[in-house]
Amino acid sequence: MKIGGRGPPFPDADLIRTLAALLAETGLSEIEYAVGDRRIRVARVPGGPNPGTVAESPAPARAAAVEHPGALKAPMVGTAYLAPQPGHPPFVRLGDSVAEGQPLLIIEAMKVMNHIRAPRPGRVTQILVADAQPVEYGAVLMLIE
Amino acid sequence: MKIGGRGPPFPDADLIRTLAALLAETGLSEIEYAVGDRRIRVARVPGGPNPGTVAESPAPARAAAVEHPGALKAPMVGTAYLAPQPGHPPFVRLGDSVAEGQPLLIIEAMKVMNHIRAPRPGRVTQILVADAQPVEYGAVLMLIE
Amino acid sequence: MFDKVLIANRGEIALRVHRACREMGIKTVAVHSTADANAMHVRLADESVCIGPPPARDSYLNVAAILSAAAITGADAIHPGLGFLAENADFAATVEEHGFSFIGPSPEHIRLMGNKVAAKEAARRLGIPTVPGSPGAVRDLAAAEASARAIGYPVLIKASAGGGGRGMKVARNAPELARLLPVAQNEATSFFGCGEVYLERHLDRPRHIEIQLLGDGLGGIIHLGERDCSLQRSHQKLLEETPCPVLNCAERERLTALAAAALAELGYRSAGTLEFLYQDGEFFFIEMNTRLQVEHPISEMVSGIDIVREQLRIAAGAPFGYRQSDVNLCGHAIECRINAENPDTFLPSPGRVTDYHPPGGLGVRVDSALYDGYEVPPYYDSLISKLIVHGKSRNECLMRLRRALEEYVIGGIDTTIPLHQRLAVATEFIDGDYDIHWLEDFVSRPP
Amino acid sequence: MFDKVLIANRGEIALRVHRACREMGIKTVAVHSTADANAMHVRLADESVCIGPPPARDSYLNVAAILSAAAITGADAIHPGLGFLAENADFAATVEEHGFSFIGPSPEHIRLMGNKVAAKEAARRLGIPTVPGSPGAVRDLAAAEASARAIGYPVLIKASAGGGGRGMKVARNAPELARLLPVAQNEATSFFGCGEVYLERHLDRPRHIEIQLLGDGLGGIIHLGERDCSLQRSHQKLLEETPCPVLNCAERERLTALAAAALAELGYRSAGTLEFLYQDGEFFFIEMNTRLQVEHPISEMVSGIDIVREQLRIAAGAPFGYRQSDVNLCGHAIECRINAENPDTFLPSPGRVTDYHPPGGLGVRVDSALYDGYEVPPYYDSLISKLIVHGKSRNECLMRLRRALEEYVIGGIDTTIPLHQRLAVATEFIDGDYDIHWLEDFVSRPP
Repeated sequence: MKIGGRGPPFPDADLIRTLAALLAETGLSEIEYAVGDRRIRVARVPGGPNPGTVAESPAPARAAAVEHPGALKAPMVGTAYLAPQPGHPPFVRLGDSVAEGQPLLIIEAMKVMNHIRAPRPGRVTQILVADAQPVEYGAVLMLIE
Repeated sequence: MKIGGRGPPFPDADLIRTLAALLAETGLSEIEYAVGDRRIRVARVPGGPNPGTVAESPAPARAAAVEHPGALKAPMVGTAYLAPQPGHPPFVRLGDSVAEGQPLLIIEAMKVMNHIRAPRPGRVTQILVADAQPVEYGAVLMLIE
Repeated sequence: MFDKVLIANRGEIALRVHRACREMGIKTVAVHSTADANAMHVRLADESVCIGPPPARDSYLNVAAILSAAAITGADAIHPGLGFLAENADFAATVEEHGFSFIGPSPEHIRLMGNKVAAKEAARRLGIPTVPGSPGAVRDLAAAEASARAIGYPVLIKASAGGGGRGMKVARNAPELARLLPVAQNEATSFFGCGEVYLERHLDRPRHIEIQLLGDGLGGIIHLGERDCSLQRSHQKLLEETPCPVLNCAERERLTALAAAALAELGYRSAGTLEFLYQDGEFFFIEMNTRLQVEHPISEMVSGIDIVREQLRIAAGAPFGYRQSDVNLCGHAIECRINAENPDTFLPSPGRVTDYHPPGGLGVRVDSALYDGYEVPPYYDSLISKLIVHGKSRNECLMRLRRALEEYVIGGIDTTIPLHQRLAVATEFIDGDYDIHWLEDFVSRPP
Repeated sequence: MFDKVLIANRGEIALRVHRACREMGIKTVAVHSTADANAMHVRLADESVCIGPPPARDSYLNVAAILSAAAITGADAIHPGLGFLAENADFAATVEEHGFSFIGPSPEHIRLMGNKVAAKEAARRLGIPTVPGSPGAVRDLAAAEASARAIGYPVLIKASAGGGGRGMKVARNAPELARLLPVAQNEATSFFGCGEVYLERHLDRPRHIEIQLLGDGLGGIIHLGERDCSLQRSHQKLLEETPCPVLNCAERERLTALAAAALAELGYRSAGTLEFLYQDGEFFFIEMNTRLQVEHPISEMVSGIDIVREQLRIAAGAPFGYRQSDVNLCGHAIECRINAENPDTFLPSPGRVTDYHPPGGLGVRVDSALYDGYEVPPYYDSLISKLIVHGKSRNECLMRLRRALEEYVIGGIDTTIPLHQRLAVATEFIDGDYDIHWLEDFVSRPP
């Protein structure tokens, strides 16, 4: 997806967090990301602090995530919300264990709030979407392992 | 070269002889050759009479000839003549031994008859041009080995 | 003018709309199915959103997904392209209800012309001739004969409950009508369980001629002349040309004036096309397309008017910047629809394009979303390129067409290029001597 | 009309001539060096003949080889393209002596215009203004002042024996002339060993404007308006447009009428161009090109006239099929010369083209012999493509240009596309506010 439309003010802390998590996951040293006239670059020097898991393989994260058996994909186009209300705590956090059917996030489409639920029990090992961000069909939202 | 211009009456016996020689040389069973609206196909059934040498390699003959150390190439565009006068015997025949400087053929360009001579002594192992046929720059005329 | 337009389509027409937007400084949003993630319109658009899986009903026909994509990207208008949702009145209405501009006609006009019966009634009301027929069923020979006299021979006897051509009979005069009426009634009874028949004028060798129109929605109408789209196979147009090679000036003026007056009366907005059958100097309305058409480029080539730009301008409320008298139709234009199909069997040929080299030079336009390495997906229609050529005369145009077809390279898949090459040298085509049945016969001849 | 034309050139112009022949039903013979065996014009021509090794002097400039190729293929005419032998009067004469038609002007006219001094004299005789100057050397201040008054200030003081700009001084008025004349004379003495100087009108910010003409060789002349070719770098045109964005109608009419009258007087045959410097409402003839020009397509786009077709028709003795009053110049056209060069350093970039995708759609024309996998040889000039766009207005044309440049993909080698992209959004260019020096300054600015 390349979306350059209205979004939260830039720079977006959640986006940076997502990119930081991707850096860790993939073992990359740098990610540069541009949307329209917005551009963000995150980097981590080799040997620096790495709060995430050490990547087993340096393959592209998104592509890997799409193939991942635990990938939770967006069933529709819309805007993702990680919390039930603005200002409330999120439905789930990284590392949480979730039960089948537990709400994980909301996708708003056509003014309707669609609750996206866990298809099976597991642990949230990646959150690949930021709050209040647009998502397209098939985008990987989280990994539940 | 693809030349479809005025030439000797079609079908051209010399062209057929040249193609027959190429068939033999290359071990092909068939050559089809089209220039403009003129088309010629020569074929020889496997095991049929083969007056030429048996090809050591079935690689494309022209390409091979261009690389051949004994290749005599046309130094100019023009019309090749294998005999000094129409009706006369040719300068050389297949298998002839030739001395350095011996005339091998004529290329007529701009009304001038240019004698093409043997660059070194050797034996004429291939004649790749037919009498009164146009030749372009760099075309392989004969092999002298 | 709009800031950002969402293009609710795919393929060459999505690229066509993108180009028009780009040339007006409008940002574009491409929406696409997962099968089209690498499509040209997606690559060139400012933004893109995947809206669903390959089946069109879940992506390109998915109204909720398209409107969500428009919302999340902040688009202010939606261009439907052609096909898919372009003639869906409910979609047009929903787009407007959600606060986006719909780049096309009003939902009412789409709905009116979407109903064939209502469209014909509207046409008659607006003074446009339709194929003459009996007002209802003809009960007996006397009624049939009276009706046939009014309609004019030859007449077609059709079963009221019929369809698919079954039970139809052609009567060329009164004795034939007398002989065939009971036969048709009997066949109607045995095929459809009802012997009721009606009459219609029979056109045995009509041409398909259509008028390209633009309306500003305020009664202003511009026409861009006619297109001859008679070269059809299985009701699919294969090659179109403008002007029609057999229409004379008086016929052209009469038809275009009639069409323009009718749309002015309707207060029609955006691009639209009135389609007619033409035979023996008479025109009969068949339907109206309330959208951009595949063959719109040939009208652009002769008029110099960018139809998609006009659609965008009209949707944004801008008035025409010119009058009918400023429109000069110059020269001749032909479009070849190049499909990913076997040119002999017409079997679809999706797959990877291994070589791609479009023709160039003077008077040649290519509208195509193909590129070297592109994978033609098997899910959508087979149109992959439109080759459009323009010349000062029909002969120059034909010569240029042959030259351009000779240069066009599309490797890896079958295309209809070889068929167009045969067509471009066919005597009847060169002479303009063809009707809507001719191509079916031509393609069945041995190559 | 000719049966078979030999095209004595290479690259895009050989393809251009091939296309015109093809569209007239004329067979083509491509000649090529060994380096161009896989070139597009060779692949598309009906016949091809290798005429020599890569160096142009042994192949494309090899008159004997070209005439032999014409003889062995039975061609009846030779089109020289542009560059190489196109303005070689001896070649034109030899072609005709050997019984072929030369598709171009008479050898006499090529010879006349090939001599700069004779050309200017001819122009003056034909009533065309040239840059005014002193009739000869000016010996002293009194003579210089008299001459300067006649010429008009500012004047350029130039060394008679000079060259390369050395020893030139600009005097804006009489006191400056009095001060600078002895300085210039002294410098002339020290640089060139001779103190003799002469005066010429100084043009500090001229535009390069040229008129495209066609003559039938019988006194009939058609002009296709002007082209502004001021965007030059190292005397190489980079982008041309028509009409010139600053010329007014009266100036245009005056200049085109003057040019057409002069060529009518000469009895000129074929395509030709009169080049002028333009400043402050005045035109000064600089030279005439007696051949097709690289930038001819923009005149074709606005006039609808195929200049190469006209050359072929004229060479075959056909009269014009129209009059000047039938020529309507519509809209605006721009050509970008795309060179295989680094867009910053202008270093040549020969090599293999790994991706090739030209832009398409309405109003876009590409004249290029490139294809995916083509190897740009290092032996010839670096022009690999001409992108030509046409629009109803200059603004539409500029928007379309940006859109087309954005779509154009040429991979594997450096090209000037990025420079054209910068140019297409440069304020001075958009405003039409440029002269022949502007581009040099623009390219030296940091990108």
